[in-house]
Amino acid sequence: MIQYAAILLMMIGLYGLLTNRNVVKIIVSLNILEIGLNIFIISIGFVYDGIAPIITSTNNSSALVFVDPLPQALVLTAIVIGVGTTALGLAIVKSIYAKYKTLEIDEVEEN
Amino acid sequence: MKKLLAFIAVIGLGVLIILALDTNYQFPAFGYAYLPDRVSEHYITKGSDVDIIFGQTLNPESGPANIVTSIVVDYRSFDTLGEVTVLFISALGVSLLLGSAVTQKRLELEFKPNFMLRVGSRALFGIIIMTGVYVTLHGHLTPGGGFPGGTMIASAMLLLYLADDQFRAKIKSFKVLEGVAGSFYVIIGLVGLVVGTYFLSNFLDNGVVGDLLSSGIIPIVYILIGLKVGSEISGIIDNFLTEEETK
Amino acid sequence: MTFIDIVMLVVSILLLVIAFLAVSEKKLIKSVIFLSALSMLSVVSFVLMKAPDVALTEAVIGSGLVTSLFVFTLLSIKKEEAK
Amino acid sequence: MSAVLLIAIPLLAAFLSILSKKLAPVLLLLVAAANIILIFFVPSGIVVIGGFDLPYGINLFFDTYAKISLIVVNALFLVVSLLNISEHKKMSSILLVSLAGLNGLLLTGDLFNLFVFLEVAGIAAYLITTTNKKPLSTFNYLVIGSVGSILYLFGLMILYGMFGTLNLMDMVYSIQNSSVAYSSLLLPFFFMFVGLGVEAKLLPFNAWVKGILKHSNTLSGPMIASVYAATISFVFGRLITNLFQFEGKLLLVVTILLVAGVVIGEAMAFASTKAREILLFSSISQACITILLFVNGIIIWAVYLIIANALSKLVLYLVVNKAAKQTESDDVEALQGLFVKNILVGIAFTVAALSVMGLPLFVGFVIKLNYLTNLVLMDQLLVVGLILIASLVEGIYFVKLLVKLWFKGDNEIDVKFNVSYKLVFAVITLLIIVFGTYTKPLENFDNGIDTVQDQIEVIYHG
Repeated sequence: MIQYAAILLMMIGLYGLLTNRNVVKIIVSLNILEIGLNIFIISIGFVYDGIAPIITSTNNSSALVFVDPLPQALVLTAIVIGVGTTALGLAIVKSIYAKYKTLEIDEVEEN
Repeated sequence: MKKLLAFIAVIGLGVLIILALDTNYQFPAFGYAYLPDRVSEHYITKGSDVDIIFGQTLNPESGPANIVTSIVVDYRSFDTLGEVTVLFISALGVSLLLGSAVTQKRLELEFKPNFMLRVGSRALFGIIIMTGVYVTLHGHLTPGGGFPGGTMIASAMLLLYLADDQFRAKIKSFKVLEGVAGSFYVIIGLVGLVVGTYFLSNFLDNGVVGDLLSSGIIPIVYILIGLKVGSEISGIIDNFLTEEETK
Repeated sequence: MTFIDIVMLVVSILLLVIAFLAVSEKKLIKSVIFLSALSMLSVVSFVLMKAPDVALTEAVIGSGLVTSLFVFTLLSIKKEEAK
Repeated sequence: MSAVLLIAIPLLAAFLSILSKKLAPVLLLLVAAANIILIFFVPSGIVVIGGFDLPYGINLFFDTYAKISLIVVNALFLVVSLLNISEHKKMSSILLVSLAGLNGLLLTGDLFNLFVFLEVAGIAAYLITTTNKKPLSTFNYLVIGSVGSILYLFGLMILYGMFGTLNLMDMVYSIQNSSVAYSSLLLPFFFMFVGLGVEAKLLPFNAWVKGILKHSNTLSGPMIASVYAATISFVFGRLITNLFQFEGKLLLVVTILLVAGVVIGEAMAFASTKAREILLFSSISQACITILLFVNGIIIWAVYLIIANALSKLVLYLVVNKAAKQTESDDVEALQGLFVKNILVGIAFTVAALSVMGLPLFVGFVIKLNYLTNLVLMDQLLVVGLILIASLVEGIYFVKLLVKLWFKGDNEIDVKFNVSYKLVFAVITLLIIVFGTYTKPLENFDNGIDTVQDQIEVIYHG
């Protein structure tokens, strides 16, 4: 269920990238694409009736059925990388505005 | 019209991907991942034939009770080093783009922070920092770890920035902290290379699964990551909330 | 269909609706707020899929930090506009 | 000496370099030089990280292919940073990180780790292009580059769902030994190919290239067009040779796309009147030829082509960007007569251009002759014909460009080149001519330089 939604979410992000001409909205679309990908990755490792991959005092043995921990570890990395790109993108947006006084790509001419 | 076409095209692509994944019998259906076919099985059993029991198993292959942490900081620690580097270089880039002017002053907020916000933020500051430290320190036992913990510490800074529009943290000392914490991460890796023959290998005892003082170097690495992420994100926030001084 | 399936279905539909609103909204600040809501909803879906680590990280970093960076950017651009 | 030091030392230096602004440039040059020496002392084989064997932990893989690529990339990197460091002291930390990222890309044996290093190197590249002072083109690069790596990760994750591993060798082994239908592999391979294709400047994913290289300076131009292009081509080659399998219709589609890239690139270069545009379109078509050779399994000549191109592009971009900076225009008309007063520079530029065109006496000719013969032996006559036509077009516009630059125009231009530039030009010119006439050393290697398959045999069959 959520897997299909994740793929469609990625596609909506792609749609936003294709149709928007405003730099801030392009970064918003990029973030939607990233969120969709993250949900998709987690959904690959989901197991019905699985428990969260943490051994605690109540779920105290590695013999229980866990969901796949590896995709979760990968998504942690992907989220942090996404934040790095977004922060840098927004900094570039600020410098675009400082130079051209607009956020619309079509109003900027860089030749 | 152009938008409608694009919309139809991307939704068509999405449906195509969904159909392709559905007919792909090798790709597991949602909710039916079969772990014994994947490398993850090794991470859960920690490579041992005997079950790992919370509070009992001594010195397993990888110490943390939180299996995600054991992947992030032990099995795939090299990825995490790369991840730290990405955040490091982004923070560096943001300061290069936004904070390169010699004199920076605070961006004036449009609202004046009222009494409640100022007092409340001071009260909350300690609590948020404490939560951040807790999350960082218990990364190998409970959900969390250096990345969310460090961001929480930075968000306490953010609160101070919002409550007082003259406030500026000492960014210079943050830079030092960032550089030192990052260097120590690599140095720990190099010590592993010398002591344990593998880069980033866990050269301390793993202890009992579930103890606070367990998992060898993992809590140390997570504290370093927490400090580094906290100072980097504070630096990014400072850069976004300051502007060039105009005379 | 079990209870968890129904919850997942609702979350999925909400995710798609909010994502569409975020890309098609004309006002930038509203678009950013929709993105923040989307990120919060993705946290719900991570919890449903038994990923507490990811949920915590996304809640703090994705939803909190990214939204505030967007808002600060828009704030400083708005100030510059007013000049 | 462990291969991991090639990544760890630049990273450590990068973290330390923000503590002292004065020491940072020195640290950069020291580390870059030390890395080149270090490469020769690294034993080949798998380097395990963290003490967990493949496929559970991350591993690096060092063989002849990795060695050649590392030497080339590190040497070019050192030259480019040496020439620019006095002007761009602020970029020292970023350059250190990008060196670590590039080495990581070339060494890593783990597909997710490859994604991480792609982002490290990518973000460093976006920051290097901020020196162009054209924020919108940097923004485009950032967005398209991020989408590329997201698509790569998407494809990789589908593969993980299917085979349950992230390690390159384990993945190759699982794919070879599974009964999975070829059609189910198309989707993940497509996304990974597109994701890497964005960075490798393949058609139709190269919308970012124009804005970046058109406004490049002596740092960003050679860095992106020479160092980064070589790295991405090497990485792409590794994956094409071992992981991706092109068969039947897919092979046809990929070949058509790549040949179209070659032809369109040359046609666009022909139509352009700006020196830097000519060079950037030419490098797009060269990138397509390289990937085409990898797809056809002609590994060794693809590697030589990457090296020869990287060397020539380094000279061409350095000359044009330096001149464009002083004359504030890169119109061919404005640069007319550039070499009248700089004969040595002119000779270096001419040799590099003629080598890219593939004229006899220069190394480009030997490479072109060999890969074309290989393609003919594989009955790819149509492809050979189209490449020859494209080369003809390339020849025409390069000769036109050279004639303009050698003969005096209406206005005098006087561009000063430092001694360090001239030294680099002289060395590269010598290399191109020596290897163009004395081809014996090139025959020391063959397609067997990539040993991933042998290593898989060793691991899984004793």
